[in-house]
Amino acid sequence: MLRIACPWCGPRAEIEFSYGGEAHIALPEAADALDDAAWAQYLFMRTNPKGRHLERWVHTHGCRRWFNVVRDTASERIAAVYQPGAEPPEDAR
Amino acid sequence: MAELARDDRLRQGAGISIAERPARACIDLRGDVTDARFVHAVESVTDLRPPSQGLAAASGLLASLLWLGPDEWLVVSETQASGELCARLRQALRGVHAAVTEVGDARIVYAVAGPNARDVFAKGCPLDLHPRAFRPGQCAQTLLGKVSVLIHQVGQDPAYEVYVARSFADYAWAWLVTAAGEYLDGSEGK
Amino acid sequence: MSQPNRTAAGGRIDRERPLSFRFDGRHYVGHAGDTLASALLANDVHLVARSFKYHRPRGILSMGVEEPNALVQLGQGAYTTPNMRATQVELYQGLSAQSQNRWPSLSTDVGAINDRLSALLPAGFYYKTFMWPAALWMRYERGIRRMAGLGHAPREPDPDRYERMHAHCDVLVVGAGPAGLAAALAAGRAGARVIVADDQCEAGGQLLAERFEIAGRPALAWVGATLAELQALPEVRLLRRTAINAYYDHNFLVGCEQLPGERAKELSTVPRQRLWKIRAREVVLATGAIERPLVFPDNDRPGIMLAASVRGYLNRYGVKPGTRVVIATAADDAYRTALDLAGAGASIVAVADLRAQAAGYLPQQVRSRGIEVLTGARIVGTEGRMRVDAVRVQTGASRVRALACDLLAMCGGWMPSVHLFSQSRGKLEFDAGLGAFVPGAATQAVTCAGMVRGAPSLREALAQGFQAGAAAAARCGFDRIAKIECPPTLEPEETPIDASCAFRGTPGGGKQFVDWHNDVTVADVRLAAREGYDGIEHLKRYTTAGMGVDQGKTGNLNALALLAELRGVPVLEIGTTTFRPPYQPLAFGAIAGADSGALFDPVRRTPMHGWHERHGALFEDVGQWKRPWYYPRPAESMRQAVDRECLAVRAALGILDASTLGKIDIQGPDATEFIDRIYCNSFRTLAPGRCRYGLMLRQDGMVFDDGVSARLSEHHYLMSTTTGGAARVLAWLEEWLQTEWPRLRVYCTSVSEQYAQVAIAGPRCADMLAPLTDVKLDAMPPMSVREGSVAGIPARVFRISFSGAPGYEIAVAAGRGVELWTTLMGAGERFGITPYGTEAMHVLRAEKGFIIVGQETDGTVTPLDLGLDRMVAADKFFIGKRSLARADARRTDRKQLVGLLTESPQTVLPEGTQLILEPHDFAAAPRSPVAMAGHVTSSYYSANCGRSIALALVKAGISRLGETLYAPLDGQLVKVTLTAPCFLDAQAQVRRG
Amino acid sequence: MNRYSIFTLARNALSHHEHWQRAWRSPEPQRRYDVVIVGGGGHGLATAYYLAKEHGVRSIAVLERGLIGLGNSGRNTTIVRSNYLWDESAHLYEHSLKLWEGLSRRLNFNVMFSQRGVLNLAHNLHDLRELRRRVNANRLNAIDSDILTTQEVQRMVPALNCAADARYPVLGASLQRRGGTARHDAVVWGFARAADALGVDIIQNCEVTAIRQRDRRVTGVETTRGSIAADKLGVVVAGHASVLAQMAEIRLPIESHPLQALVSEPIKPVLDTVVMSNAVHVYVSQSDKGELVIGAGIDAYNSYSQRGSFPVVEASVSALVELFPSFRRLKMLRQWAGIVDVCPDASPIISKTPVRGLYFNCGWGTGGFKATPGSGHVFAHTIARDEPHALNAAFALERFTTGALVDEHGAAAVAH
Ligand SMILES: Cc1cc2nc3c(=O)[nH]c(=O)nc-3n(C[C@H](O)[C@H](O)[C@H](O)COP(=O)(O)OP(=O)(O)OC[C@H]3O[C@@H](n4cnc5c(N)ncnc54)[C@H](O)[C@@H]3O)c2cc1C
Ligand SMILES: NC(=O)c1ccc[n+]([C@@H]2O[C@H](COP(=O)([O-])OP(=O)(O)OC[C@H]3O[C@@H](n4cnc5c(N)ncnc54)[C@H](O)[C@@H]3O)[C@@H](O)[C@H]2O)c1
Ligand SMILES: Cc1cc2nc3c(=O)[nH]c(=O)nc-3n(C[C@H](O)[C@H](O)[C@H](O)COP(=O)(O)O)c2cc1C
Ligand SMILES: [Zn+2]
Repeated sequence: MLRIACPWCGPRAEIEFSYGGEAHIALPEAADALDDAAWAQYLFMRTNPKGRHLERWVHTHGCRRWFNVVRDTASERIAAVYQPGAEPPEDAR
Repeated sequence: MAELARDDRLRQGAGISIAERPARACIDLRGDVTDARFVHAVESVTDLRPPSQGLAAASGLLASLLWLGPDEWLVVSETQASGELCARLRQALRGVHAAVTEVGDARIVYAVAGPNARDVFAKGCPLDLHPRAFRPGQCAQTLLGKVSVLIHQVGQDPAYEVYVARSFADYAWAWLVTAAGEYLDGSEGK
Repeated sequence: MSQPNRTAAGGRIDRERPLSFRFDGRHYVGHAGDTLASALLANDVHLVARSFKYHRPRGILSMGVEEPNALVQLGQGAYTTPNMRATQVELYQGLSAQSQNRWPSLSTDVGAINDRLSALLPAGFYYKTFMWPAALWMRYERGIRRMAGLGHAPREPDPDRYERMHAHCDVLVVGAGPAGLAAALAAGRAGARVIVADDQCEAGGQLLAERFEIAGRPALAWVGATLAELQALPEVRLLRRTAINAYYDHNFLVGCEQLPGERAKELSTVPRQRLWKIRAREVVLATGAIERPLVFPDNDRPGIMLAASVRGYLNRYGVKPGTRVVIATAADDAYRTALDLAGAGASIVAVADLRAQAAGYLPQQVRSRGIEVLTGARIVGTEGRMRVDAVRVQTGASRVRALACDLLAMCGGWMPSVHLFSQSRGKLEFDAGLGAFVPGAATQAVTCAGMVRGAPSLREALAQGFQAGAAAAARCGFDRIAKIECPPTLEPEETPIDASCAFRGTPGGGKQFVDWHNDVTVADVRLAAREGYDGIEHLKRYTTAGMGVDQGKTGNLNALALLAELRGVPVLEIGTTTFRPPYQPLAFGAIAGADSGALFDPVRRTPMHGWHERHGALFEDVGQWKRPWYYPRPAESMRQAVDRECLAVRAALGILDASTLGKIDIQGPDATEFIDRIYCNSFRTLAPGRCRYGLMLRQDGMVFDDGVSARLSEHHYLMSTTTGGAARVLAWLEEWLQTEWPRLRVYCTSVSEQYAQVAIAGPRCADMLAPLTDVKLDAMPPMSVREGSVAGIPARVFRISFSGAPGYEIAVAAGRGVELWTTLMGAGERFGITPYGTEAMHVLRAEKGFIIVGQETDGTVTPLDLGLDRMVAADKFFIGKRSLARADARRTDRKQLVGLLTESPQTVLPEGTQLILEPHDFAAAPRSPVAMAGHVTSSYYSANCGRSIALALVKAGISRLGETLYAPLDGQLVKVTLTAPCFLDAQAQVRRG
Repeated sequence: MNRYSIFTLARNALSHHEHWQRAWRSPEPQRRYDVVIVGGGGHGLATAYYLAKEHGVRSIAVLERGLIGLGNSGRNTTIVRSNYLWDESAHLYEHSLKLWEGLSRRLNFNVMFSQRGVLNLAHNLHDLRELRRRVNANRLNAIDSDILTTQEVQRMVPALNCAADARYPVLGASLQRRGGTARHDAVVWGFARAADALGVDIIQNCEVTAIRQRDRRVTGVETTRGSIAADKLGVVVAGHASVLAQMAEIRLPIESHPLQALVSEPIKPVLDTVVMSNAVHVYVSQSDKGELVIGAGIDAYNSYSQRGSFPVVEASVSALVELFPSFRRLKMLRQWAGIVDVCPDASPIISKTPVRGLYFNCGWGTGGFKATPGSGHVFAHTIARDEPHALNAAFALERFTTGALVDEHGAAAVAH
């Protein structure tokens, strides 16, 4: 079971959180102008890397805040947590 | 069924006691702690500054402010009428981007205390409640069994108050009583 | 009763407390402190089991968790438990156990025919046979299944209790042998929060089995003193009988504590087992080692045991498992067994040392007692049907000697218990000296100490323990450690073992077992290698070596060493199979804990639940909620009750508990903007005090939730959601707000549980409500909301209706829900007020063609498919909008919502019925696919319509109104006509809400 | 190739089984092949087999990073059924089920396909409605499917708790009698041996590290055993699909998650049928060796670590003992995970790609074992003809652009 450091509540057990998929997939500004293929990229296509993954979590059973996590999908090591909208911290790149 | 049972069963064993607390005013308060107007308004009504740190609670004569999130608190009062407190907060917060929402009927509060209280929580709460990690006056939202709860440590002994959503209260009560089972036969806690 | 193999004195059993027990129906007596295995051996019972495949007679091989043979069915009735290791079952008064996998009896077992037929049953034989004739396979298989398996599952529900505990500590020490105790002491003294877990009933580990000394006194005195000190430290928790079974990521470990419940069933509050879920900052593994067996022909007879276990039975339990003993060894350690046994009066026939030389201190000691030591000696066979009675030994090329004996003790050296370390993702290294795997680089915060690292001596075990414990505590910030002196020990030097002797076996002869549990032999390994299953994982899966109940604890290393030799590569290159949890089999009950029955999943009830119950409601599960389904009167059928409820609503007055709907308070200057992005229809045109039905889509354009939302004031909304969607929708709103639109100034708060909500519907509802409320009902247009009081209770009154009948919904604080409900019931009495449940609610809304998310929709339905085009705003952004422009969403032959009328008004189609376009003769062509045109989503008898009605999703349905389709029903075809999805007052179509 | 039968077994017994040949060769990789299949799981090997058998392709290699069959093919709960909701899936899985029915004899390897029936339990009215919808659809698609009452379920599965007051009462079930289980390893080995006999090179310990292409056309692969040229490349690597896609500069709508499973200790027969419950989320059968094989849920987060998190096991085991209260005293023997490739619509991708000569077969997620022969069969067709078989036309990558998804989440029970 992972131990995730909520930026607000501190380290908590995985079961208090929900996973929100890959981070930094912003809603396209002018969605209507995108062609179907570009829209499909936004909707469905994911990096799904083996290794360092930037992803979103929400502290469902805690403060209900969303935040981003840098996690290695092969080792499960968490390198950093950071705020939504922010860039991942330098040392976790 | 369990509605009644909850009132009847003040469980008193050597290691643990569990009881339902009378309804109290609970207000969900949202706002921006970096906005001095917000802080001031809340202070003017409650005499308390909304804590900005996770796990923190502020308690005064009128009310307590339990931290729920970086922009969310539970204002709790056993002495003030909920509607009145709400109105005063809304009044004070006029013109400030904030939200004051009555949620007292949405919560049931249980008091859990005694030397085995931590053992009981440990059966379904992943939080570390050891005195080195969690102290009187602190509060945290977490899981108890399969439901979200807010745990507030109110005493050293230790004593806690557990806030649970109304429709999950029967479950939480049954859960607590079951978990406490082995400590109710008079045996001492560890 | 006599215990022939019990020594006169010694051991840690309580000779004052005899315990009687039964095995296979026979009565025996043992002592408190015995295990079932030691008590059986005390009574000279060696034959305890039949093997898995060949049904060979088997005895007790070992003394602990690694035992592959001595598995028994323990207890009776609801308490019976299969596959219990006799070596771990603590004896209790009245214990009753049975041998397994034999028929009719342990000594006469018909299944033993397999041993005779074994030439036909090599590894993987079933892949090569049983294919002809095809029809017989299922019959063969039934036979195979009957042969397989070991013990029996209980037939009754388990009456025992189980508990689970979360625990947190700075340092978790696994194993309470000398290394573990030393680690715990060092960390505990430093002030760290320590948990020490050991799977045995007593701390001490290997010391319990030995006659070692520490600081000039018996080692167990040191153990006692250490335990006393640990127990006095407030932050140290000692868990006995607790196997740590799993080591997951982020230093999360799971263990299982066996509570002495077997003996105290009457105490129903005492759980049988307690699962420990431990989050440790640092872990010290001091899990010791397992003795390695030797491979030679017929190495599995009862009376062939691991040498250290033999010594353990003697020293710990006061049991001498044999009187004439041959010892076969590749290591010095077995000479201790020879010395201890000889000291206890057994006769040591010979020590057969596989090594060319045995010149160390211990062999010297043995020789000096006049015991014959053969070096370079191979075991080439054993004799004895139900128990070994002779061992055939060959030294070099000399003649084979048969040594008569009643016990053969073997030792192939030690295999460190690296299971948990490997589970932690630690790398293993191969220690050539030990001939076994040892921990290498760690990837989590874990260190190893003692035999698990291959530390050969007690001195090193202690030193490593102290060091590991102190260092772990220091890393947690507890570095003010009083200097710890490692107590001195006196130990002889040992000469190196020759691990290569252990696995090689002897060409020819009988079966040479590598894996006792799954009956895997050297020949099986060779066959697998020959057929190309020569990677370790293929070897395992082809031969099943290591897949048994012992998970290869005794056998795996020999199997892979053998494979390495066959392939001519180093053992390290072969690698191990993956170590997986659990370290010891773990009861499902312990994993589930107390989460059963009512605690399996919360049941949610509305504030008025008690009233519904008292008034005869039957309930429907909707998510976790119990909702009144219908309220049958005595002798009423479901249909009659629902008809009555439906008629009452349209004719007079009905009342429904609507409390379960989700309610979200949304406020802030940007609330309107936000809601407009969430719903596909527009809300900015909604005036304060008014309500609107809203539809929410996912980003892929599919309907996600719906509900009526009220604009309470300029910047304040109350959104309602479906019952099942309440939490999901709030999470959805927060997700968008926090991650995509953090600049929108909006706060969302769940008030679902704050309010009890009651719907009243029917032509008389205003008549009833008006006198009770200060809200001016006449001044309330449809789809509006007012604050006021009802029956003296502060309330919000909505003029909305989900039934199409005139209606109001009234929300009051949840604590006053019952008061509101009963007042309304009283006031409504003269109007014939009728409580109705979800079934009637469904019928009523279907009469008007209102959808239910999750019933008319299934995640593949767009608003256009539902004919709700008008709700899809063209002039704004909303979530899911772009997806509606995709090619597939615009297909004209998509499934669309329509109404259905059956030819006969009495026929009610079952929901889920599929529809076809043309009549089809199923009897004539039962096996050919028939194209489907759609399916029935909702279907009821409508008393108000006087006929059955149904909603369906039908391909291109909207353009097909008036056409006829067919519903295959129990071999018949029912004709149905497509209509618009509204069956009542279609002209006076009330907008939903 | 040695033929396998009771007679050859008996003959070899006389010579102490010293004369069995390797089940498949262990060839050195050649420099080029007509078709290279990446991934030596059941699907990859079946693809190679059908390419050789039905499309006459002569030069085929299967490249496997480790040993064959140790991916999801070797770690799944082996449930085989075809009772899917939508026509597209129903036809594909039924095609596969039909191939299962003769597979042992065709491969001359007993894959122990056991049609012991698959039950899907319904615990509430919504379940029942969806179950009926699916059963009706199955029947019209000529797939055997029945609805059982609670009493009938109880009779079939005596150990199941069918009490009316259970937290999740059993209100009924659907039953596909032709469904069942097969021996996971045997399927892999059977296809490997049969493909090898047709000349397919199965190359183990050969990891593909790069995909070579020129002008958006495949030319070959780089591997840990050197570079290998190929005209066509079929990628069938399940959980690693995105990793391989990245090598070809393609993005897929796939996320990789751990899916956990566990087995009990072996016991005498107690459960004859496969029992699945969507609502409480667990599925269980008893293998021919006697252990209960139990499927858990996926971990919510992406991971390639082939282990999952304990809470998932807790949830599934709680559900298991809630359904079978007499199983509490039985013990978990082993627990593991596989990396499943989950598609947004819970349906597979069997498709050409923007790179010519490059084909992907993935997205089977938690339920592709049952499709092994069928998937291989249609994928071989797709590769050989450079166009999809009628049965996999709907499963092309384009569906994510057009929106024509085949959503098997909502109504098709647990996707296994
Ligand atoms: C726990 C669990 C339970 C399941 N239960 C069921 C069930 O009951 N019924 C059902 O139908 N399905 C089930 N499934 C799903 C099923 O197992 C899979 O869908 C199916 O086995 C996939 O087969 P495959 O051949 O595509 O993949 P795999 O067997 O995973 O084969 C892919 C192969 O590709 C190899 N590979 C990866 N990268 C490379 C590379 N770079 N170079 C070379 N080779 C590479 C891998 O090593 C692997 O051997 C389950 C899955 C799991 C994990
Ligand atoms: N000379 C030799 O070859 C030799 C051989 C064996 C033992 N020894 C002696 O044995 C001792 C080794 O000490 P040690 O402390 O390393 O090991 P140990 O065997 O004394 O202690 C290990 C303890 O850990 C327990 N354990 C193992 N796995 C566990 C798990 N997963 N969960 C809970 N408990 C678990 C065991 O039951 C045991 O009680 C020394 O005294 C050493 O001299 C020497
Ligand atoms: C259907 C099935 C049955 C299994 N039965 C057993 C078993 O009886 N004993 C065992 O040790 N493992 C059993 N396993 C698990 C394997 O040992 C192994 O854990 C699994 O294939 C995953 O491989 P890994 O653990 O090497 O990663 C079984 C696996 C499957 C798929
Ligand atoms: Zn938090």
